[in-house]
Amino acid sequence: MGEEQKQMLREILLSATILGVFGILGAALVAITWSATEERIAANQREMFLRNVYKLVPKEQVTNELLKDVITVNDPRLSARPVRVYRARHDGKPLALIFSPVESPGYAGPIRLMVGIGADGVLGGVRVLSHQETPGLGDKIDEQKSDWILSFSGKSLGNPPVEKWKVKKDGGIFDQFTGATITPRKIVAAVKRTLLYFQQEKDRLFKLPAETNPPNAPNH
Amino acid sequence: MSEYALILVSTVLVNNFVLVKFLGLCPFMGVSRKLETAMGMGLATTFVLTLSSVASYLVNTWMLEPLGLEYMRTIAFILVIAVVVQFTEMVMHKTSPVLYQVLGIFLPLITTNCAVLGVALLNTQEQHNFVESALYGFGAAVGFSLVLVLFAAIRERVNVADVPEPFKGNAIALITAGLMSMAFMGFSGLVSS
Amino acid sequence: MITRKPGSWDFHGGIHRPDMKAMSAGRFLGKVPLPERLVIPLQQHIGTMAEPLVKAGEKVLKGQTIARVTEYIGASIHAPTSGTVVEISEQPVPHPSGLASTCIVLEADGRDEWGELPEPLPWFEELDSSVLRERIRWAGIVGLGGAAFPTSVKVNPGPDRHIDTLVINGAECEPYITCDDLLMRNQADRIVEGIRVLMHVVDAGECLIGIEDNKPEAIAAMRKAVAESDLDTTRVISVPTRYPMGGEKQLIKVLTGKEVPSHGIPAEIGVICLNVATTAAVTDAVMAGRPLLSRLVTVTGEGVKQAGNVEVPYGVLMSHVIEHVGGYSDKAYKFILGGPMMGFTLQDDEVPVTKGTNCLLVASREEAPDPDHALPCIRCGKCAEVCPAQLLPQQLYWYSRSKDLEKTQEYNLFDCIECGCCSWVCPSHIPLVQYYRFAKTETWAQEKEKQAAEEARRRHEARVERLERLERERKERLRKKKDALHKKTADSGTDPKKAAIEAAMKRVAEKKKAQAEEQKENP
Amino acid sequence: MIGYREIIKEGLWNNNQALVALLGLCPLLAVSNTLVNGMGLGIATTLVLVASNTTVSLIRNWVRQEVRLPVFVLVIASFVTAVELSMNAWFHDLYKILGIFIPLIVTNCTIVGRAEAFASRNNVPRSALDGLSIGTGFTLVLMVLGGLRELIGQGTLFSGLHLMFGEGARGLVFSLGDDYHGLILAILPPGAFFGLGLLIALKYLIDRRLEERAARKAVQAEPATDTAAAPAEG
Amino acid sequence: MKFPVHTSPYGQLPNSVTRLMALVLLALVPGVAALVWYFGWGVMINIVIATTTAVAAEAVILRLRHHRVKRTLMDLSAVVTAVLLAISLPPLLPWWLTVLGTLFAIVFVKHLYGGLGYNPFNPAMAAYVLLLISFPVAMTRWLPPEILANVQLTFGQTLHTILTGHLPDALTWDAVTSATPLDEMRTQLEFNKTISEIRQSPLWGDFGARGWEWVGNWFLVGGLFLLWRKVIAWQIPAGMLAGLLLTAGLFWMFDPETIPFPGFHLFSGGMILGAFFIATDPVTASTTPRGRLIYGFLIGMTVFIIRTWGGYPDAVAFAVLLMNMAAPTIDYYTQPKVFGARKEEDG
Amino acid sequence: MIIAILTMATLAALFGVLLGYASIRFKVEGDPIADQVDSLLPQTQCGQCGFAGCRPYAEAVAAGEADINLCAPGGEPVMLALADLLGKEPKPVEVDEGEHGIKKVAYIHEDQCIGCTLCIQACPVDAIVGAAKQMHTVIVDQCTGCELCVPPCPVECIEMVPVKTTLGTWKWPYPGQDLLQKPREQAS
Ligand SMILES: Cc1cc2nc3c(=O)[nH]c(=O)nc-3n(C[C@H](O)[C@H](O)[C@H](O)COP(=O)(O)O)c2cc1C
Ligand SMILES: Cc1cc2nc3c(=O)[nH]c(=O)nc-3n(C[C@H](O)[C@H](O)[C@H](O)COP(=O)(O)O)c2cc1C
Ligand SMILES: Cc1cc2nc3c(=O)[nH]c(=O)nc-3n(C[C@H](O)[C@H](O)[C@H](O)COP(=O)(O)O)c2cc1C
Ligand SMILES: Cc1cc2nc3c(=O)[nH]c(=O)nc-3n(C[C@H](O)[C@H](O)[C@H](O)CO)c2cc1C
Ligand code: SF4
Ligand code: SF4
Ligand code: SF4
Ligand code: SF4
Ligand code: FES
Repeated sequence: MGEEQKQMLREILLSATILGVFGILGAALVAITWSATEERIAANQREMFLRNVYKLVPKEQVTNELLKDVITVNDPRLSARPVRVYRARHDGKPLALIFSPVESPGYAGPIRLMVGIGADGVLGGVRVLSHQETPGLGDKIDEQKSDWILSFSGKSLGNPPVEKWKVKKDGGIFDQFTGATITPRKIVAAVKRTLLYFQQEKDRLFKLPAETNPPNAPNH
Repeated sequence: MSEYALILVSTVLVNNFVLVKFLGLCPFMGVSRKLETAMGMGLATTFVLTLSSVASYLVNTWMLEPLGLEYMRTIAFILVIAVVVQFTEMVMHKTSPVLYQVLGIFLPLITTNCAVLGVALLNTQEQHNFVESALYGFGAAVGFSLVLVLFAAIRERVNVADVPEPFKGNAIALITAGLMSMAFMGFSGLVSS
Repeated sequence: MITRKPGSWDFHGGIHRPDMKAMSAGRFLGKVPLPERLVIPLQQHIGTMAEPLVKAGEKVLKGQTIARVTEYIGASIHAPTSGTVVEISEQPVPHPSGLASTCIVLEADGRDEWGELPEPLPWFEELDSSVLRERIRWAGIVGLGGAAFPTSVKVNPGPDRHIDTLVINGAECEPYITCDDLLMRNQADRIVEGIRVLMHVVDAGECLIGIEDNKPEAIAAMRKAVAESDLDTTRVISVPTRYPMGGEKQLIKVLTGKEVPSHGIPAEIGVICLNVATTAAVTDAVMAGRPLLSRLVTVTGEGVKQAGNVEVPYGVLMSHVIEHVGGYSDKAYKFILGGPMMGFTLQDDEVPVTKGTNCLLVASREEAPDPDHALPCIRCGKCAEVCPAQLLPQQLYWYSRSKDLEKTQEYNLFDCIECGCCSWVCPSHIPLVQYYRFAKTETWAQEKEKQAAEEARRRHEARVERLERLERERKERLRKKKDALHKKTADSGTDPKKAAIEAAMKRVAEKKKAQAEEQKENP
Repeated sequence: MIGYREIIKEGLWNNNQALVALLGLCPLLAVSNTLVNGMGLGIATTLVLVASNTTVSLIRNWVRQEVRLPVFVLVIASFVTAVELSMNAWFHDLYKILGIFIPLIVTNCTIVGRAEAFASRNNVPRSALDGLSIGTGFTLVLMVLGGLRELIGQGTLFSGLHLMFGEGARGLVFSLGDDYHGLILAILPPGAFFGLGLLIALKYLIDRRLEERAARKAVQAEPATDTAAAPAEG
Repeated sequence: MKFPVHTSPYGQLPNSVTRLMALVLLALVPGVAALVWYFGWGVMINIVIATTTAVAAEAVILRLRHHRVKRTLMDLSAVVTAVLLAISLPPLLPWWLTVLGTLFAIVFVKHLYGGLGYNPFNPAMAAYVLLLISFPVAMTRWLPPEILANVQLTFGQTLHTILTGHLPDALTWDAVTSATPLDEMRTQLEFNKTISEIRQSPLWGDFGARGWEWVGNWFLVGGLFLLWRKVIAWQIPAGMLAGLLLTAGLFWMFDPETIPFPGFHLFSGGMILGAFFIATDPVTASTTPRGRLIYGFLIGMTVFIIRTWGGYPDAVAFAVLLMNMAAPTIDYYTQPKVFGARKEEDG
Repeated sequence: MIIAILTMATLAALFGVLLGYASIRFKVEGDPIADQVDSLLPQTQCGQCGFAGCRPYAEAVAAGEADINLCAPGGEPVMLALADLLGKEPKPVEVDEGEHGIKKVAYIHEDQCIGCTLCIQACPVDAIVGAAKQMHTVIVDQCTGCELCVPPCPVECIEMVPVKTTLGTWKWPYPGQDLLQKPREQAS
């Protein structure tokens, strides 16, 4: 090895050391922060999730640990992407299923829904987890913006009848927004799809063994 | 197959990174004074973005996720990007001096282009697989280059227009970008409906 | 392609503008009587300015060479009449700048006495073309169709170019002008004779004479003269009347179907194009041994009492010419040299007619209205539709306007023939050609500046190097001396010359600073 | 070396990164759809800026040329992640809304730019102050732009304030009334571009007005003696 | 003698911007008349509102910028912009939206760039898009053509609606307005109806949608007039129609039951108006001959794509803006071959 | 936590190796930017920029140490060209345009010249000829108008005279607002 090459190697090692040191320092900073916030973040996420969930199932009746009783289904009848199903039980008896996220195309991008269905097939409710609809038009599906999404609560496949699961403009019973029919239309369809799936698969869904390693908290 | 085409259409037109998603705006405003430079920047970005999108996918799936280090994503990705940029520069310098001369000056700029980090992060957020990640990065870069070149051509014209004094320069450029973004809204809904 | 008839091709664009030729067509008002004083500019042609061969007070005879160019591109100047040189001085000349330039001022003695002339060469066919070219050069012939480019240069395409076609330009497409028309009607033989000479000089296989179809008399006269001559590969072709049919490139395209290459000259495609009057001047030089001393000039427009064509020796002041035809009418408003499309206005008629002067158009207000207030370009593309050079005038305009000279080059500014079609049609009334002229001259100037800068850098570097070398040598000598004497020498270390320069530079800087501060203090 | 006063003035106005340097545009335009969002991201950015400027200034003499940029990036990325995690822990809702733009603070060109241009050449207090003033300038623009867009686009101001200050802040939300339907364009992407363009033009106008006033003052002050002019300077 | 000097050429074709704009306005007359005939007085009222606003706004700006007010207003370009915007708007649009749109067009899109000739985007279309995006409800309240209408608004009622934003008592929007043919087609297609089923509806006429097709025809007359007077270049309308018909025709051949037939596209919405009056706006269009063909073609194609798969039923405005954006680039790549261009320079 | 730190450190160190290698392997030789800048400068070598000639200024500009608006003889065109080359914002050049508009060259009043050769030594482009104790003359074509020879002259016999416009150097004016020139205006 020539003198030059030795020199070169020294330079390289020096650079590597400097960067390595800062890598360690940076990583340490982050790791410390992480360990300080980890629990809170998890709790936040759990809380946020449960806040939504308990709008769809009566909190007081749930006796099992919802977040541990989870399965994942991957069925095109339901959604293009895998859907987690959280199973609420009352003293071991099936109480409700929470599907999250059910994905539906929207007007401007995918809409992710959380759908809660009682064991009797009655909708506990529907919530929008995320969407990219137009502010002022399609975004009225957001609970913050209007009550529209609440209109699903208490509905089921027989109430109204299956053929009425449409927006009013198409001959159904659900309101559309003026100037924005597509968004509600898609959501109604997605909810209906979930109900149909529930009807067909509910027993199996309650019976499947829970996943052994349920995620800490759903984070969509 | 059509799914992949959809990713391309979506990233290039419907969810154009610059005009709709607001990523990579600094180079969009900064390197669009001349058409030729804009083309060079577009090319360089396309290369780096695709490569770093893939590389960060690999780091994420093979390193961070198995080790449970998702929270280190930002640091890991930015390091990866810096490596890719540097690496590109090296390779280019060695193998194609001509290309290097054209694109060389843009490479350092790309490190701080947030479209690059944005693509890496969005890839994990959208849970793209390998091919999807590559396409997503490529599409985003093509979309970036497309609007960059069009924008540069318009700016060359606007530069010699009789723009009122307070609006000369950046102000009118931003307004032009706004009008472009408005025009791009015409593509919304193309993919999902 | 080969089967197509000459004249059946077309060029892109062009305009139809009322030709207004009837005012002066076919009217010959004779030769202008010689005034007492002639002002003969030394720059009447493209190329290097001529150097006077005479001194003030010297007597000259008609036809005597009084100025000459030693460089290749240039044309001699002869005394248009006999008399005495009064002075050689700056005089106003017909130029758009209105500047003065060096002229020989001649006092005519009224005798119009010829000096010695070279022998006529009617047996030119036995002579080598170089002899004939020398004769043309001696005669000071330049293109009489517009650009005043030395004809001797043009008819020398170089050894590796073969000329197939001689194009004789009788189109005369500019409105108002009729001097070529008159020449063809009255002196067709002289033109045909010139063609014979030129065909021999450039060794062309055929000759095409292009004449716009609004000049039937000229066409007939030329056809007759050609038929009576022994020229069997020469054809007179009537071409449609459309401005700028007479443009060299356009006429060649229409007659031969060939396009003169961009940035190129016709000789590259085996064509040489000469104006009819130039051709006639060649006849005089070869067959009679007479230099170019005068030319036909159209005097027309509503601003003169009588329109027509006159023969004018160069050097005669234009005011004198106008007087000769009866003076200005009440409507005289603008004085245009050349036609209304490509000519330029003069502020003063006290300038001499030169070899390039083909028309004095004294226009009324209606004929040459004042320029309108220009609106911004609306990119309507009308200009591109009519541009015979197939350029994008609107883009050239945008970039000339913003002084982006590099971009104007990209859009082929130098292919613009300044025909004015674009300005004529522009709905926004933008003086487009003016922008191009500005951009062209500006580009040339910058080119020159760049060359000068390059030269300056070279010289500066050479100087620095020389100083360094001297410094080294001095040190070397010093060291040697030191070594030899083993004695310590006090060496200040700084080179006095360098110190001087540095001091000079510092002074300049200080001065500047002082000035700047001064200005700041009393703005 | 410039004084503290100038550092503040530069950061807030003369060299405002958003209005003058046109850096950090992505978060600026993306997150400025409401005032509160803008404020949230602005504060996060400012925190990172101060921390990174301070650190860079501390280590400026140890870092070799060829690894300078990567080291800076590494430092910045660490701080950003720390801020991100903290926000996730304590301002979870806001964190959700700002989304990807928090990690993207890393590539906010302003931060690298300040590290390179200022912190690596100045001492710690100066650098920290520079970070603070640049960050505040950036935050202010974010807030003004956010407020403008929010007001025009949906007719409210301070909506979402509770995300930062708890439920009690809900009452502070200002609204133009339910009848105002809003020019939705303002909160869409084009509105962001237009808004920033107009702010830049506005800054130009203000600057020119200030200049004119200064010029007028100078003319008026001319007859005054030197001693009279001096205190005005200090 | 002394003379004034200026540069050649001397004289000027009797032609001016004012004349061009006046011809455009003239050519719009038959189409506008047809619009009024089918859709009532609202169209006329909109034109008046927009024109007044445009001229006033332009005057104010010119004054602010110390330009010559009268002379510039004389070029009539603001009037053309205003009229084109007004006839793109729904006939009963509240007046303040018309005013807002016109202000945006004149102040923002035109004068921020320096006024006539400098704006890269079509002012009228930019304003239309602004309104469409911001006020989708109001902007989609179209009246049915007169033949199909069950309620006829009088001039007074129309004026009242425009000025207050509310219909006269006893009328509801549902009764007064109807979906445009393009909207109708989209909605029906979403129901998985086939084209032949959809065409049964009385909404459809002989080759397009009833009423609309005739409006299109009258605009076509005006457009041909402009072509004849050489106000517009033939390449843009030809390219645009070709772009639409070819793409639409191609897809229609493969799938005639879900892709509307080309004639439908041609005679519904703003296609004819767009092809002859809007895409041809010289200021914002491509300016080279080949570029204009491409520019037109791409607009036609984009219209089809957005109409068929995108979120907006009528896409002319968007397509025009999108190609305005591309026009400088198109120009750059389509410079014509100059006279005598050498072979090796061609590439 | 340890894993995290180790991973990052490894990654960073790896990166450091790469960069260190790159910095040595690909050291940029020479400064092509300075050459490009130099070629844009007018080469008057006047030092008005505060540097000892055009080349040093070019190097300073390329290194980012000098502003692009210091070359007075080059004026706005040169500043714009530099801005374009380096991608910087144009800055106004601080000279009054009128001065720079007209090019001047040195002229030595030969009857006063004492032949001290000081001016020759000052001229950066060797545009002055003459020998000691003899009359000196400026070669007009080579003089760049830098004025460096003026101050050294002990008898102040060097004057800067404007270069005259001739038919050959005349330029068409930029079309301004007043396209038409009335005869009376020209008279003045
Ligand atoms: C800018 C803009 C954004 C829109 N966003 C939505 C949206 O988010 N959701 C939606 O269903 N329709 C949206 N639309 C409307 C659709 O284009 C379509 O016209 C509408 O859904 C049809 O419904 P309608 O029959 O009630 O008019 C939007 C329209 C515009 C102009
Ligand atoms: C600067 C210049 C150089 C020319 N060089 C030549 C030449 O070398 N050979 C030649 O045959 N013609 C030459 N020409 C003549 C041109 O080909 C052309 O005939 C002349 O410019 C007159 O054409 P016009 O009146 O159409 O402008 C030159 C002309 C100009 C202006
Ligand atoms: C636009 C334009 C129009 C011209 N019209 C004529 C014309 O009508 N007759 C003519 O002889 N030359 C005309 N010329 C000059 C010719 O291009 C060419 O220079 C000339 O015929 C060459 O002959 P010469 O060198 O003998 O003058 C015109 C040039 C231009 C650029
Ligand atoms: C043929 C023609 C078409 C035009 N089309 C439009 C148009 O679509 N929109 C518009 O705002 N102005 C139009 N104008 C008017 C004018 O060009 C427009 O106001 C400019 O864009 C303003 O700079 C048109 C003018 C002409 C001559
Ligand atoms: S004719 Fe005039 S307005 Fe039309 S494009 Fe040409 S320069 Fe512009
Ligand atoms: S003057 Fe030049 S640009 Fe204009 S038409 Fe003639 S050749 Fe074309
Ligand atoms: S002669 Fe004088 S002014 Fe001219 S270059 Fe030499 S030093 Fe400069
Ligand atoms: S400095 Fe002056 S006196 Fe000395 S040689 Fe030069 S011109 Fe002559
Ligand atoms: S913030 Fe600079 S590129 Fe996004």
